[in-house]
Amino acid sequence: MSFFKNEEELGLNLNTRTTLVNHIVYGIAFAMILVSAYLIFIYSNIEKTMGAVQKIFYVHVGTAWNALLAFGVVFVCSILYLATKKRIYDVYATVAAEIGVVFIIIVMLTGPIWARSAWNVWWSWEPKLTSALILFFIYIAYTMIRFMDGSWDKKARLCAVFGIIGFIDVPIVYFASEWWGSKFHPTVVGQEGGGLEGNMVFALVFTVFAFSFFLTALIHKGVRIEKARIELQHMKDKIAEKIGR
Amino acid sequence: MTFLYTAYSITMAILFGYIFYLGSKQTKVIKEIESLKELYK
Amino acid sequence: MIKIQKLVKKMGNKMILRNLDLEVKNGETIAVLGPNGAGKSTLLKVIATLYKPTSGKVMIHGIDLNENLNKIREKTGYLPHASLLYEHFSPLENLEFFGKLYGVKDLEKRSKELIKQVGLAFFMNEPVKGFSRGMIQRVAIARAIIHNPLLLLLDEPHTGLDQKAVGILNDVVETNKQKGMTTLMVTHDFKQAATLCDRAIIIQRGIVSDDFPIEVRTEEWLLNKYNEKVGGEN
Amino acid sequence: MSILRNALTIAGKDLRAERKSKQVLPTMLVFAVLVIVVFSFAFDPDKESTKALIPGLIWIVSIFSAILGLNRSFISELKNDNIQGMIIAPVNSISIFLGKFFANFVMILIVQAIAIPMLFLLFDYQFNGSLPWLLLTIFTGTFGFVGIGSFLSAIASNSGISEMLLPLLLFPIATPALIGIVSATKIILRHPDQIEKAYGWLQLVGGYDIIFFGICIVLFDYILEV
Repeated sequence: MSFFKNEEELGLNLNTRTTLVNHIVYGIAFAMILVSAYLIFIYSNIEKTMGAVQKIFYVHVGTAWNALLAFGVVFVCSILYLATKKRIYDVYATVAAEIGVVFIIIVMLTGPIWARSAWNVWWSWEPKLTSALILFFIYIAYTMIRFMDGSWDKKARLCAVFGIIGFIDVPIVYFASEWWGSKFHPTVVGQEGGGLEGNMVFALVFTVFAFSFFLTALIHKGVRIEKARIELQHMKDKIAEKIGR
Repeated sequence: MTFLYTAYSITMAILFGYIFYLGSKQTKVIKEIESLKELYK
Repeated sequence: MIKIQKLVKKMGNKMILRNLDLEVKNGETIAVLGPNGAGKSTLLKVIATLYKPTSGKVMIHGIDLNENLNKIREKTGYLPHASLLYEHFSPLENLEFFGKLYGVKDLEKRSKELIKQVGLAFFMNEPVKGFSRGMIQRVAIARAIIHNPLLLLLDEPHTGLDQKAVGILNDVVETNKQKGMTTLMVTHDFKQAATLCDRAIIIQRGIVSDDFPIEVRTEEWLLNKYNEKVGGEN
Repeated sequence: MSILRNALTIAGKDLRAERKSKQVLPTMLVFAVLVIVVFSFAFDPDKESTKALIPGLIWIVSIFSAILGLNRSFISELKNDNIQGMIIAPVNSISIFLGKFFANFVMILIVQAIAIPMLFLLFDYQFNGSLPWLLLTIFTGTFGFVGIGSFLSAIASNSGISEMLLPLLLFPIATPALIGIVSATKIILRHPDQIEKAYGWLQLVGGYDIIFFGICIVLFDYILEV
C-alpha cells in the first residue's frame, strides 16, 4: 500500500488494535481502583471529628494530585516539543492536557462537596480551592488554543509555549492565594490532614497510586487514538493528492 | 455519608464516562481507517 | 550567493519543498516559474528567512541559515504579495521606520531619493491608506531596496501594476543589476520574465524540475519552453 | 544595545501610528471612564462603605481598558503582513516583543494617569496616603500584566477569535500579579500605617514581573516563527 509510507517518517508506531499489553494495563488499573475503594470505604478508620465524610478526601486528593501530574506531563512534553519539534511530544501534551482537565473537573466538583460537609459552605476562597480554580481556567485556555484554526505545527508551538507558562504560573498562584487567604480569611479553614492515622495514610497513598496508574492507562489509550487520527489524516491527504493529479 | 457517596460516584462516573468517550472516539477512527483502506485497495 | 541542498519544508502535514537543490551565482537575475502550489513562494520565503526550513542546508551570502540570520537579513530585500506597509503612515514614514530597523545611514536623504525614483515625490507625506495598488507597490519596492540589498526577492511583483509602475519596477531591477545585485523573481508574467531575466528555473511539486538560461528574450520562446516541461498543469 | 534601540524604534512606530489614527487610546479612555460611571451607578458613591471598593476599582478599570489596547497590539500588524516586515529585518525577536511592550505600557499609563484621578474625583475620595508608594505600586502591577499581556496577545492574534481569546488566556495567568497588586493598593489606600505589608506584596508582584518577563523573552521567538 502506497498510502502508508509516511508512518516511519513521522516517528509514530501505529497500531490501532487493542493488544494484550493494553488489557493488562487496564486490568491492573481497574483492580487498583477496586482495592482503593475497599481501602476507602471499609479498611481505613473513620476520622473522629468529621466522621465518614472525611473520606471524600481520598478521592479528592487522588484526583487533584493526578491532575497536577498530567499538567506536569504537558509541561515536560511542551519543552521537549520546542526543543526537538517531534510531533510525538505534541501528541502526548494534547492527550495529557485533556485528561488533566477531566481530573481537574472532578476536583472542582468534589471540592465543594467537601467544603459543604467540612465548613458548611459550598465554596471558600481557600488557597487550594482558589489555585485549583485558576488551574482549571489555565487549562481551559490551553484547550482553546488547541481548537484554533491552522496547521498542527503552529498550534503545537503555541500550545507548547502556553503549556510552559501555565505550569510555571501554578506554584506562584498557589503561593499568592495562600498569602492572600491567610491575611483576609483567617481561621475558616481547619488543617484537613492534621492527624492522619497509619491506615489512613496507607489508604491515601494507595488511592493516589491507583489514580496515577489509571492516568497512565488513559494517556496511553489517548495517544493511540491520536496516532490513529493522524494516520487517518495522512491517508486522506494522500488520497486527496492522488485525486488532485 | 451521603456526601461521601455522592463525591465518590461523581468521580467514578466522570472517569468511566471519559473512558467510554475515548472508546467511542477510537471506534470511530478505526472504522474510518478500515473503510478508507477498503475503498482504495 | 545562494546554495541550497536538499531543502525540505513541511507545513503541517503537507510537504511543500521536497529535497530542493539550487545554486545561484552573484549578479544573476532569475525567473522562478512553475504551476500554482508548486512551492515557489515558499522557496522565496525560506530564502527571505521568514520560514524555517524543516531540513536541508541553506547558504546565503556564504552564511549558513542556522548560523547568523541577521547577517543574511541585512543584505536581503524581500517584496511579497502584501505590501508590508503601515497604512496610516506616509511613504516617507514607512521607509524611515524600516530603514531604521536596517540601520541605513543618511536615512532621510536615501528615503527621499527612493521616493523620487519610484515617482511618488508628490505624495511623499500622504498616508498610504488612500493609494492605488500601483502606488502601494511602488512604495513597497522602495521599502524592499531601502538598505541596498545584495539579494532581491520578488514575489509576483508585476501583478496588478499599471504600465508605468511596471516600467519603474523593471528600471529598479535593471539599475541594481548593474550594481551587482542578484534578483530572484517568482512570476507568471512571461513577458517581463523574458525581458528582465537571464536564467529561468521551473519548480514543480517542490523540486527544481528545469533550469536553463534564457537565450531568446521573447515571451513565446519562454512560454514554449515552459509548456514543454509543465504541459497541461497550470 | 541594538536590541534596545530597535525596540524603541518599534515602540515609537506604534505610538506614532496611534497618534495618527487615534483609534485605540481614545477608545481605551472612554471605556475606562464608562466603567467608572457604571460603577458609580452600581455602588452608591456617597456611602462610606463604597470607599473600600476603590482599590479594586482602580485595577478593574486598568485591566479592562488594557485588554482593549493589548488586543489591537498584534492584530494591527496583520493587515498588510507588517509583522513579517519586522521579522525579515535584521532585528532580534526580543526587540519586537520589547517594542510592543513599551508601546502598550505607555498607552496604559496614559489611560491610568487620566482615569485614576477621575475615579478619585467622581467618588469624592480623599487620598492621604503616600503618593510615591501608590505610583510605584501602579507601575509594578501594570508592568507585570502588560508584559505577559503583550506576549499572550501575540499568541491570541493567531486565532480568528483573538478578541475573545485574549482575556481567557490573560486573566488566569495574571492572577498572582492581580492578587498582589490589589492587596498592596488596598493597604496603601486604606491602611497607610501598615505600609511594610504592602512592601511584601510588592515584592511578590516584582518577583512575578521578573519571572514572567524573562520567560516571555525566552519564548517569544517560538511565537513569531512562521
